[in-house]
Amino acid sequence: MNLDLNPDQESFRQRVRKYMTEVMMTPDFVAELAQREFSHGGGPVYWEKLRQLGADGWIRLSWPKELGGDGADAISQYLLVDEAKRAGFPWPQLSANSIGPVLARHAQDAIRERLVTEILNGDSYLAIGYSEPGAGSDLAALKTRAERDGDDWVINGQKIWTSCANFAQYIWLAARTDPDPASRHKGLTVFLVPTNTPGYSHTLIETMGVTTTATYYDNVRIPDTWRISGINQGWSLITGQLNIERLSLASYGHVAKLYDQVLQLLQADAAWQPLLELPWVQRNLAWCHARLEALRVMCLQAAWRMDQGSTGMVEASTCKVYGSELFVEVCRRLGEILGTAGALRSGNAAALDGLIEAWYRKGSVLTFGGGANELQRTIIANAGLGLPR
Amino acid sequence: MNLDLNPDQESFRQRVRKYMTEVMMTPDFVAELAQREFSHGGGPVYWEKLRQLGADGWIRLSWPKELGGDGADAISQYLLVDEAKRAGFPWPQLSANSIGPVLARHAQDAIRERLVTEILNGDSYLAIGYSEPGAGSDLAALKTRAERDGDDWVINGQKIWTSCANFAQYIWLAARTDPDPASRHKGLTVFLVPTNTPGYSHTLIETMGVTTTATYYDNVRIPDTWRISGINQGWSLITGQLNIERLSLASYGHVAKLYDQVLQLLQADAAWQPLLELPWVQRNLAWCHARLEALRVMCLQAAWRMDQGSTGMVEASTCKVYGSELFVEVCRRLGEILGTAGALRSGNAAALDGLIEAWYRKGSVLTFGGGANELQRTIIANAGLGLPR
Amino acid sequence: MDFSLNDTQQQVQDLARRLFADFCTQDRLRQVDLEQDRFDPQLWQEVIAAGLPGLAIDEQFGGMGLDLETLLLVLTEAGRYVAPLPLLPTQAAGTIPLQLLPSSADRDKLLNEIAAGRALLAPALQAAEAGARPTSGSARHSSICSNNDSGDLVLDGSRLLAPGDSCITHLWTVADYQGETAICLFAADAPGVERSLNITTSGNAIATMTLVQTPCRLLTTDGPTLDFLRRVEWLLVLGNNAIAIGLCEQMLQLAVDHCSERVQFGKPIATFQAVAHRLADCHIDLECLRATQAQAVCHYDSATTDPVTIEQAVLSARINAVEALHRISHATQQVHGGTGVDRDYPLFRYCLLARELEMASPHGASALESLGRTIATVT
Amino acid sequence: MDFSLNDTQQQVQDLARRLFADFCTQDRLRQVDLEQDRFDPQLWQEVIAAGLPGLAIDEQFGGMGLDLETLLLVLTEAGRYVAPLPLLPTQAAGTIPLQLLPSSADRDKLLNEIAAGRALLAPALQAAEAGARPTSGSARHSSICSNNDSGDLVLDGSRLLAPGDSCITHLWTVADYQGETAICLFAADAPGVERSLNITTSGNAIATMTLVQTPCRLLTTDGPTLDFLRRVEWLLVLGNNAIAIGLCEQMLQLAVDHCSERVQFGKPIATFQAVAHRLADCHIDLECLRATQAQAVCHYDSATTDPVTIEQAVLSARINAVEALHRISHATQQVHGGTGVDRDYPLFRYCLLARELEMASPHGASALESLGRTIATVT
Repeated sequence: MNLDLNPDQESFRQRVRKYMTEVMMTPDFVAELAQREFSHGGGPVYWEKLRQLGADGWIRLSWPKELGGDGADAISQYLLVDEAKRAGFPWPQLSANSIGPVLARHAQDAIRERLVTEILNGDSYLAIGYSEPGAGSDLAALKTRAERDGDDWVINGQKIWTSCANFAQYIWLAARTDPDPASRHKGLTVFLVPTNTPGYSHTLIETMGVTTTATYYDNVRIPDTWRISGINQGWSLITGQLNIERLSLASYGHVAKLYDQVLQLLQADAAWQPLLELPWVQRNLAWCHARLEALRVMCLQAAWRMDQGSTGMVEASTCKVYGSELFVEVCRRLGEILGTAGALRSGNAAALDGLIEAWYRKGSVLTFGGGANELQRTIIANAGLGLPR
Repeated sequence: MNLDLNPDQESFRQRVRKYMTEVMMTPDFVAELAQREFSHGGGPVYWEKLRQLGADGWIRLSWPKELGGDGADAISQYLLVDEAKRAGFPWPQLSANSIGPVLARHAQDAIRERLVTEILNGDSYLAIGYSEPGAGSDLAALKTRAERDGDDWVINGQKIWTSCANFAQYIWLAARTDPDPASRHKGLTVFLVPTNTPGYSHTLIETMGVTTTATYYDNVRIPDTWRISGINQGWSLITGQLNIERLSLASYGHVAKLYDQVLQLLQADAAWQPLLELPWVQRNLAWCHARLEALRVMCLQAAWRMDQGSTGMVEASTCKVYGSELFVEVCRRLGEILGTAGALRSGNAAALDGLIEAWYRKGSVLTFGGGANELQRTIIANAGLGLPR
Repeated sequence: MDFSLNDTQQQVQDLARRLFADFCTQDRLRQVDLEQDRFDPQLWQEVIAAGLPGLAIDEQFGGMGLDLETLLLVLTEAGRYVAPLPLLPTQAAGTIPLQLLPSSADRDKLLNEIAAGRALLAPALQAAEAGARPTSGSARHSSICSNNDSGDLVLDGSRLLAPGDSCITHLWTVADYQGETAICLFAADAPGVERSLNITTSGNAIATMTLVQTPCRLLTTDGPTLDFLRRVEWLLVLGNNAIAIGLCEQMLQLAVDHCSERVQFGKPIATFQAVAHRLADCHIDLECLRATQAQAVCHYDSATTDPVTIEQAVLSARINAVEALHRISHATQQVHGGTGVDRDYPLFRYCLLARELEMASPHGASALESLGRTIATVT
Repeated sequence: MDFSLNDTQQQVQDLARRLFADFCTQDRLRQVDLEQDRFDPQLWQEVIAAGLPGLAIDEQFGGMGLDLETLLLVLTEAGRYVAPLPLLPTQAAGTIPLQLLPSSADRDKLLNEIAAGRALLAPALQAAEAGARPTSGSARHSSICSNNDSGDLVLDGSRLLAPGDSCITHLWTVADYQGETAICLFAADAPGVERSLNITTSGNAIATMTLVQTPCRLLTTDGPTLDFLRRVEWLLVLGNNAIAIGLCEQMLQLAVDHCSERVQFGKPIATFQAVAHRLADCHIDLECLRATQAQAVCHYDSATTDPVTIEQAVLSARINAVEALHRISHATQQVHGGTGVDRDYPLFRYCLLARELEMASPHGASALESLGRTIATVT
């Protein structure tokens, strides 16, 4: 075994890190991201950065060559996203990597080229409309309906937790096209809905940490050319995409960043240095270090296995459960070290400008977002361990 | 609120502690219990002690007065058993307290007085025959059959994990009397089987920690007078008894004893004292202390609530889950303190004569014995929190 | 042994529960969320009208003369309804400690004012950098009390932390006075008080303060000051735990209700073992907190318990409280899914306050260290 | 980056797996359980016949010259079959460290003997009272090596701990020799060796030893002795972890098989969420162990990794190993119910050895402390 990145991989990682910190995370963008309404993107600087990201070839990096990409391997793609997240850049994962290549493969000729170009150029963002008020983990229970009307589809319903819909140009939507299917999993179809279509609207949902949206479809009419999956054939596209999304949710960089910054504060700031002598502080740090090391290697290994031809499904579920629950426990132990000063949202006494406080609030969705950990454990048990269902 | 024992309770506890350490745990008995085959009782000294326990009135203490007992309250009974366990005395819980009063209430006149007298005098021990190779948590799946033959019942089948059957005079047996019941819970009947009945036999099961038995019923014929429950009416007796048993499984004393002995070693033995300076040793002790305190108060509170008229079912399940899992974690943290010397079974380097090593092996059954913790959590969720089934 | 509440305690509990239930509706809490600090003046007037500020103040000063155990019932109800009032610093670290100090004209007058709802006292203590326990160790002497040119007592100090709610009228602090450790009292709006506001994760306001020649009064210059400060630490933990009980009970209740109603895969999610068992674990965590807190409060209120026993009981309760806050908060969010973090649903306020209480001093890791030290030094 | 085994490694792994599978049947293990120590002489002869004792010994001494990573694959397979052989002390703390010492006639001869299966070397190190790390700190100089009246080197020491298996022919220890720290070699049956046997929870034999004027040879009196002892600690941890991986994989496999077959309430118990999810957690714990162990072994085998990085990687792997051993052992017992502790079913041997490895030095609590110290001191 050899767990070191090879020289090419290491220099790639350094190049990404430099690009992300110097080219992407410029002061004007950092300032924009600090505004609540633009914290996920969508501000004017965001769109500039996204277009530059596209122009510089980062979005296409891991897309297959036949779809217009550079065909980079899973490890490169993992390093790219991990470094982007560590830098604090809102990497367009859902749009560019989860959906993008799937769309390029399945979209009808009439819209494919235009959309692929928009995505690869960083001109467009696609949000995912799966969850509904009555269907979270249980996607087979979706109720939003699409009905055929001549060459068009007319969509009615409501989606919830549609992240980034407030600035997306398109919604990647799962809708029911057979109201009485033999199996609940059948009868779903995937569409792309331009957000400027009449009848479409969204409202913001303010949460503890992030802002998300609910989206509404009131007689939204789109031509059949915007249908992505076969009619009633959406299920495999939906679940396949969720698998791809999972590994990115568990990535190491943005958890390790919290640890690194707290450790740096303790080492470099005279006011904090005495804490580093305390046994409980050392123990909290050691716990984080040892457990983060496991996450780091597991994520790289998952990417490596994908490059070896594995689907990576069980690996991704493993990293997702472990990484998301580790996030909670790392935030706890780092929070203890920072104490009262670490639980301040703002003010001159807030440690690290409220970094840990903010991530405590943002990160608590990780254990149920992107496929609740209960579902991931079931995947591990059945697909990983071979237990009967 | 007042969490102190009142003066009467406190002096009762002191009296029990003195009795257990001085009268019961005499050197000859301690030596007998150290032998593997007699570690649960059943040796000659054991029977002497059990008869003295009966003669001194301890077995009858909490039995209702109308059944020949002293009618002591739940707190007194809890203190009695807790102190007995802390002293290392193999308290005859199943026989004397779990089954005894139930038997006194339900047995037929023909055998009742004789059996009650035997139990209260400490002349007899009753083992419980519920589990079967194919039915552990799922008691409704029992297959051992009792068939009516004139005035007799003929029993055929096998039981497993029948603790203490190797020295019990009777098996309190659940058998199927309706082979094709409408509901699986119906069709069970409780019998008492004298272990000297022809066709009865047992074999020892050696486990990691304790010795238990499998019992076999090969055309065991007993008169109908040895039937305890109504025909096909055994279910409520079976489950009712399990509730009573539960609180005793989680008692505080025998877990706290491990902590107390390790702490005493660290404080009093010059070779061990330096460890007490180490932060991780202090932390391990603190963790045990804080979590054991919770168990101590929760057990007392459960007994107090029973005296206030509660069934104590949810409280007992709570204490059972918490206490048994705490046991595992306390053994871990104390084991860490003793290190290699604490993982020795015997030899001149074994710390505390192998106390923690032995209890690690014995105690690992607590989380699934006496009603697996999975079932207890379901009881807490449904009966305690009111969640739908 | 008696685990029940007496009649007075039940009445106080009922009163507080009704009051908070009426005035901590979702609509009102949403209004308060828009303010800079989590303080509801109208609710506070109701609390005054009910006589609660004087609950634990001696009858001679116009209070009700009830004990700590009864006062903590009110804090538990405040937790159950995430009531936007600074009860923890003003009661557990203000009113109760004030009565531990020797009687004086200043002290007695302030107690009268507090009981009448016209004053609110809280501590302003040195924040050791990095959020370490604010009242312990070297931090004690870093403020100076002296006589100024006119002979009046004045205070100088920096890096003090105090609750930042605008309703607080008085603050006490520890200062060096002519080589003695003194407890000093000053008005929140006194000259020379410079404040900078920080907002906590739950929306509470905490002020960092600098005092320059701030007029003050001496409450005590000698006597059991170390013991006093230790008692304040205990009181803060016990008050924190009392609120934690209310928070945890209500988080669990919200989760029970949600999981009983929310249907996925054709049945209520409470019927999935993973969900039901996780909530059962919350129940167990809560019982551990309740049990150890009850023991600690009984020890605190007992005249005969020795300080080491109280210290160990208080730290044990704190350790169980930290576990309960952390685990119940995350578990109940988990079973809610997105609803649990939605600011239109009540749970998020509980989780934010739970995090804040979890991270308050002494948190889990340092409480374990402190308890371990007491165990190792007692023989 | 490459997470795969090379061809040689796969062959070694296959060889070891076949060998242990054939000779660690339940029947044979039951026989060994009746012996005083967990050692199977016939199995040992097979291991010799397969050339495994010389696996990591240089070819010039008759070995196969393979690296630590490959050797650890054998230990993992030994764990998978709870093979009754003292591979951990003799390989990780015997053969491998011996090669770290400077070449000498004594050393080279012993390596030849070991590779040929005619000798087995293990350490006999001072047991700090209370099971603290046997090779660290003040314990190092408590044995004395001196020249006796005839001018021969002899050893005196007490409270040494060593594997008690009868198959071990040679022991090494640390002693003071004329003010220098020396590594000394002596024969297990040499004059003046007094042994008292202890039996561990899994049935292994550990001897407490006293040495009185025991003839010995010097392996080294200077050079990087401290570094040598630190490497022995690392090797013990890496060897322990390698066995832990085999144990944990097999415990999980036993549980998967059992839960897939065992029917309760009309269906396999694996279909209950509480069971399936607990086993999923075991899988995650195991992946954490595998990942951090792979990293630590790579760092150890790398010529360029600095000692602090190795130390942190080794401790991180140990911390994850301890978690995996503890949690997987208890979880797999739990889902088995009574079967899990029955001595007629294989699981109990795994759980006992898992407990023993979990409690070996450095265990979880002290490994966290050591790792924390390295983090705090690196800048």
